[in-house]
Amino acid sequence: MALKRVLAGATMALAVLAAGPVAAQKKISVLTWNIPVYEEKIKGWIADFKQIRPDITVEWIDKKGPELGPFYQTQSAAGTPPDIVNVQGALWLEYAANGALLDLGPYLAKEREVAGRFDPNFMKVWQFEGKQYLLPFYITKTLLFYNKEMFKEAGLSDPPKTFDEILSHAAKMTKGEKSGFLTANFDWLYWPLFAMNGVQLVTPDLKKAAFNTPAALDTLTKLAKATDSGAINKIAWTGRWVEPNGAFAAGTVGMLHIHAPAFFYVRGSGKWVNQDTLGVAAVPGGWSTPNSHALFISKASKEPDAAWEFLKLITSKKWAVTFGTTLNNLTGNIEADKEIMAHFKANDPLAARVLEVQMSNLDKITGNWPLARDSQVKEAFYTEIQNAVLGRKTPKEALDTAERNVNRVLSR
Amino acid sequence: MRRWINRYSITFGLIGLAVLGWNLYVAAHRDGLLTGRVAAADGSAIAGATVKVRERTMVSSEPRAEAKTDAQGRFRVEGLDYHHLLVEVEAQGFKPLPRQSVRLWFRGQNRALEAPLTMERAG
Amino acid sequence: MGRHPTWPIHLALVAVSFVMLVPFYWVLKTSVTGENIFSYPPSVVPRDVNLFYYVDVWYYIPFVRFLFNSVAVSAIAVVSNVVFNALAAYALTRRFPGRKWVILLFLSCMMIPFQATIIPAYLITQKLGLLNTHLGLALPLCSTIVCIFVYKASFEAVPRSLIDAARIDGVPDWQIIFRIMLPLSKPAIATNVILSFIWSWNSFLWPLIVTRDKAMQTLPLGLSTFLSYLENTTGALYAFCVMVLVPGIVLFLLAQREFIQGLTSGATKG
Amino acid sequence: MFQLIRTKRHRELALVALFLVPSLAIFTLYRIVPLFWNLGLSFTEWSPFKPAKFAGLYHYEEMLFYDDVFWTALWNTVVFMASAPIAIALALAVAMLVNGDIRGRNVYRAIVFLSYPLMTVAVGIIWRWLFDGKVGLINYVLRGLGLTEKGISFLDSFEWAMASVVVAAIWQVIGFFMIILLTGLQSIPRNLHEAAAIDGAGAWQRFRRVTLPLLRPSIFLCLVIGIINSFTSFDLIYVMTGGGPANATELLITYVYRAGFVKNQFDYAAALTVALFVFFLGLTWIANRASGGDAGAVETGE
Repeated sequence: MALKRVLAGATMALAVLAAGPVAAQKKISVLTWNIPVYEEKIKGWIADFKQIRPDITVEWIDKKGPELGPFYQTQSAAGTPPDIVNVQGALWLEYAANGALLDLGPYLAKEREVAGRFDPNFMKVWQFEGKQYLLPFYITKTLLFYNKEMFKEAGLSDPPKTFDEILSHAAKMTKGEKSGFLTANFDWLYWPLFAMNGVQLVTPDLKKAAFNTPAALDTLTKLAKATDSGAINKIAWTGRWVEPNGAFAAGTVGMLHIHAPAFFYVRGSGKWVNQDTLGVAAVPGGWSTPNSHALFISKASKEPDAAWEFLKLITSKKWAVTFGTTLNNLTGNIEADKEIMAHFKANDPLAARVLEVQMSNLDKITGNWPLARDSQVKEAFYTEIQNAVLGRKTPKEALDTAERNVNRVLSR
Repeated sequence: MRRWINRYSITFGLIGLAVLGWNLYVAAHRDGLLTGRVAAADGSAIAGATVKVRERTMVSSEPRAEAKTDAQGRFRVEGLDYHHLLVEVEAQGFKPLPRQSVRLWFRGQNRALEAPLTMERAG
Repeated sequence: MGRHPTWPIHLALVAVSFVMLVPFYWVLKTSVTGENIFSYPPSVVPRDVNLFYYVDVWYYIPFVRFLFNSVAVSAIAVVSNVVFNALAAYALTRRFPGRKWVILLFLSCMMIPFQATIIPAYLITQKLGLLNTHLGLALPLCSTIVCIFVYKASFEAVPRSLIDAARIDGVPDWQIIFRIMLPLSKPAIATNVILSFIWSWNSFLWPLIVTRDKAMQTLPLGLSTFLSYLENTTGALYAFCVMVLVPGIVLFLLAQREFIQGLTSGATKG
Repeated sequence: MFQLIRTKRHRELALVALFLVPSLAIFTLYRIVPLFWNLGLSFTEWSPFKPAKFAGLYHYEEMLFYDDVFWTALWNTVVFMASAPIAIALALAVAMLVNGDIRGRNVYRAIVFLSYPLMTVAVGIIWRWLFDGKVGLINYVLRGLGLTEKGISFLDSFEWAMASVVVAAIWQVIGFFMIILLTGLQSIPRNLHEAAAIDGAGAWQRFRRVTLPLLRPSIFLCLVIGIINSFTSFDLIYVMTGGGPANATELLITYVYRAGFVKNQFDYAAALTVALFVFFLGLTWIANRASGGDAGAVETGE
């Protein structure tokens, strides 16, 4: 009798089985990176696009960071990649190196007005082997947040000017549960700590590792010592996003080296955060790693021209301003960014300060080498750095192993 | 007949009834109506105050409606198809009222705010 | 057994129950208070209780649609499991050349973790045109090797005389399975139903890859909406957990007697 | 006559084959073909965007000599599977308790089993917070008892991370193991116990000489489910620690996912899958050999 009931239930379920996707007429699909909250405005995109190309239906898909990569990989393997994709950091490099992305050069050449919209410093970030593959969607790069109260308690006033000052400031603020310094560690966000000591990751021709130098050894030894003494909170090297931001929001960490979107998370869950308690500054030497979001068109797209129209619409001044003011980010669209800065100066001075620091030192952008195997180099390098700072290997041993592994990836 | 009365049919029957009853209640009370009164600390009505209603979504909030209070300080807003509202009040000579959160059981539930929104006089 | 005092047993069992129930209480408490996970010390008694996080979950994700998808996928998986495993197990009790190789094949398949074969499995589903459908979601889970051998063990326990008598009366093979064999191995069915339901109800990575639009997603995928780092959604996250746990628990409490009785009325003999 | 027997024999063979077709088809499609696909892939350099290029043993060389995360993951997988016997022992203890004729035993049995029908992802979230370094309940209790003054952040420490994930996995599977073992216990005929008692065998001898041998099939079934569970605990680790801190809870299965999808290396992930398959195949062969060939419910003999 149990069997009969189960069978009855299942046949009902089978009957109501949704049929496979019916062959829709012309269609383009847009894949965005974890902005479900922006749904209303995205409906605005689609409505505006209806006027330009009524024959095209637009499918919007949103995936979280860790799920977007797998989703795009499997869809590409099946030959049905989404037409327009929003990616973060250097994920696009592998796709470009493997020829999965449409070269936007010809489109930009044809429409100078569109090419002129964007800040050249940021456009450079998305070029590979001389071709422009992406347009900026919203731009972020790393900077230094600091807890002014903890600074006062430790008798400090202005942010550190040199690498050693970062560590000495951090040491002064470390006691009990409190620690002095935290950095994000994914997508090369920690690299400015090495760049300010004159360390180069690879040779200019991107063929060989160039970081195994006395300067790098000195930096790594100091970082390891500071982590061991507790001045650098261990979460800096093991956490990803929620952990470092959570710790800084809890008010127990002196300085946080991360990219700008963290500000809105920290303010959201950190009751202590306001204009006089949260300091914002550039890292010593003004170095910063971009972790911007950009948009590309898949080469396997069946409607490249329609996709380009949609891309132009998203990055237009009107929608760029809407995006910037709604999700509190700058967009790389020069005109729009001016308006967004004005908006924040009027309504949210602290956010304006964050965005201002972010727009400074655009010539000191680092940590974004056009490496065809960026994620493998990143893994090979960071795994060893992590071993060193957590005291599981000596800095020398870690750097030698890292050099061996990175060279193996680069020579492939 | 007895064979069909067992734990399964009773449980799922009750669930079905509860759902039906709930939907009936919802259908009867869903004009998105919000009414209330704005008063000063001493209880006297504040006329002409602007009441702004925002919808609180998972991550942010969007302005949705506005209304003015009448002579008796009462306001009435309709067509609010949301389940979490934020109410702000501004009036001449009074400190602006910080956002009050109004939680509803379903979208568009009619709600009359019992306690008057009391505002302090500007300094 | 009465001679021994029973209070030590009760004490031990109460301790075990406490360890098992505390996490449930913790989830329930947080789903009604939505405590910020950074507040310390965690209050044991819930403060300012409100049920509105459940309302939030209802509107932030299409809960009924996700529940329906999960139930449909699990139903297909459970039914096909019971039928296919019984057929395969019955075949394995018969003598035929190459029987040993088929068993070895099944055993080695058990060693291939499904998560490791995602890309080829996805390509195959795509060629079958089953992407984004309930059948596509359920197909890889439609047969479980452990259950085939559980059936085989209980089929072999059925007295041969019964089968021979049926065969002499000219009863066709498939009727032998469904009329004689299966009714006698209720425990195998119960184990099979539990395992296939839980493994299909819980699957997270496969639906993540196969479903393309939100309307086809299953319950576990709804979870990722609440793991957003933009805002502190702890209350909604735990309310979602409670809403996801309840169907499984209600089903178990309702069918508990069948599950346990089915399992105990004839153990999986060697 | 001969004609009749041959057709009857053929008809039966055809029927047997027909019965095997559905299950075999599913396993071929979703296990065997993908395995060989991975085997082929592991010798090439492949990406979803362009045709593959032969790469010989490059991936295996990288796995064995250059990639120490592989060895950490292998070791972690062995450690995680070693938790299955612990879970079985605990489940057996609870099953023995519940098996006694005491009042309310059905309630106890239901409570312990409640954890199994849960969604692994939900279990992961619950335990991720219970183990939280600052606000978790476990730390709250430890501080209450004065065992530590500063909370231990379990999921961030190298010593405790794996242990915490194992505790969560055991918490989820103990209910189901208890049920299987309970069925084994209740199928042991009463008279065997009485006979042993009459011979003056104490509780411990009775357990070792009567209960344990007869429970072997149930225990082996739990072991098999335990090993398979170490595959499905992908979700638990994905939600609880994401393989962190620094690969301390990286299992082979989560490392395959990370290599394929996070590091964009499907060819390397394919090589890892082959290694995973060979490792488990070897393990089963040893387990089969160790348990004297008749592997309990999973028989291969005639």
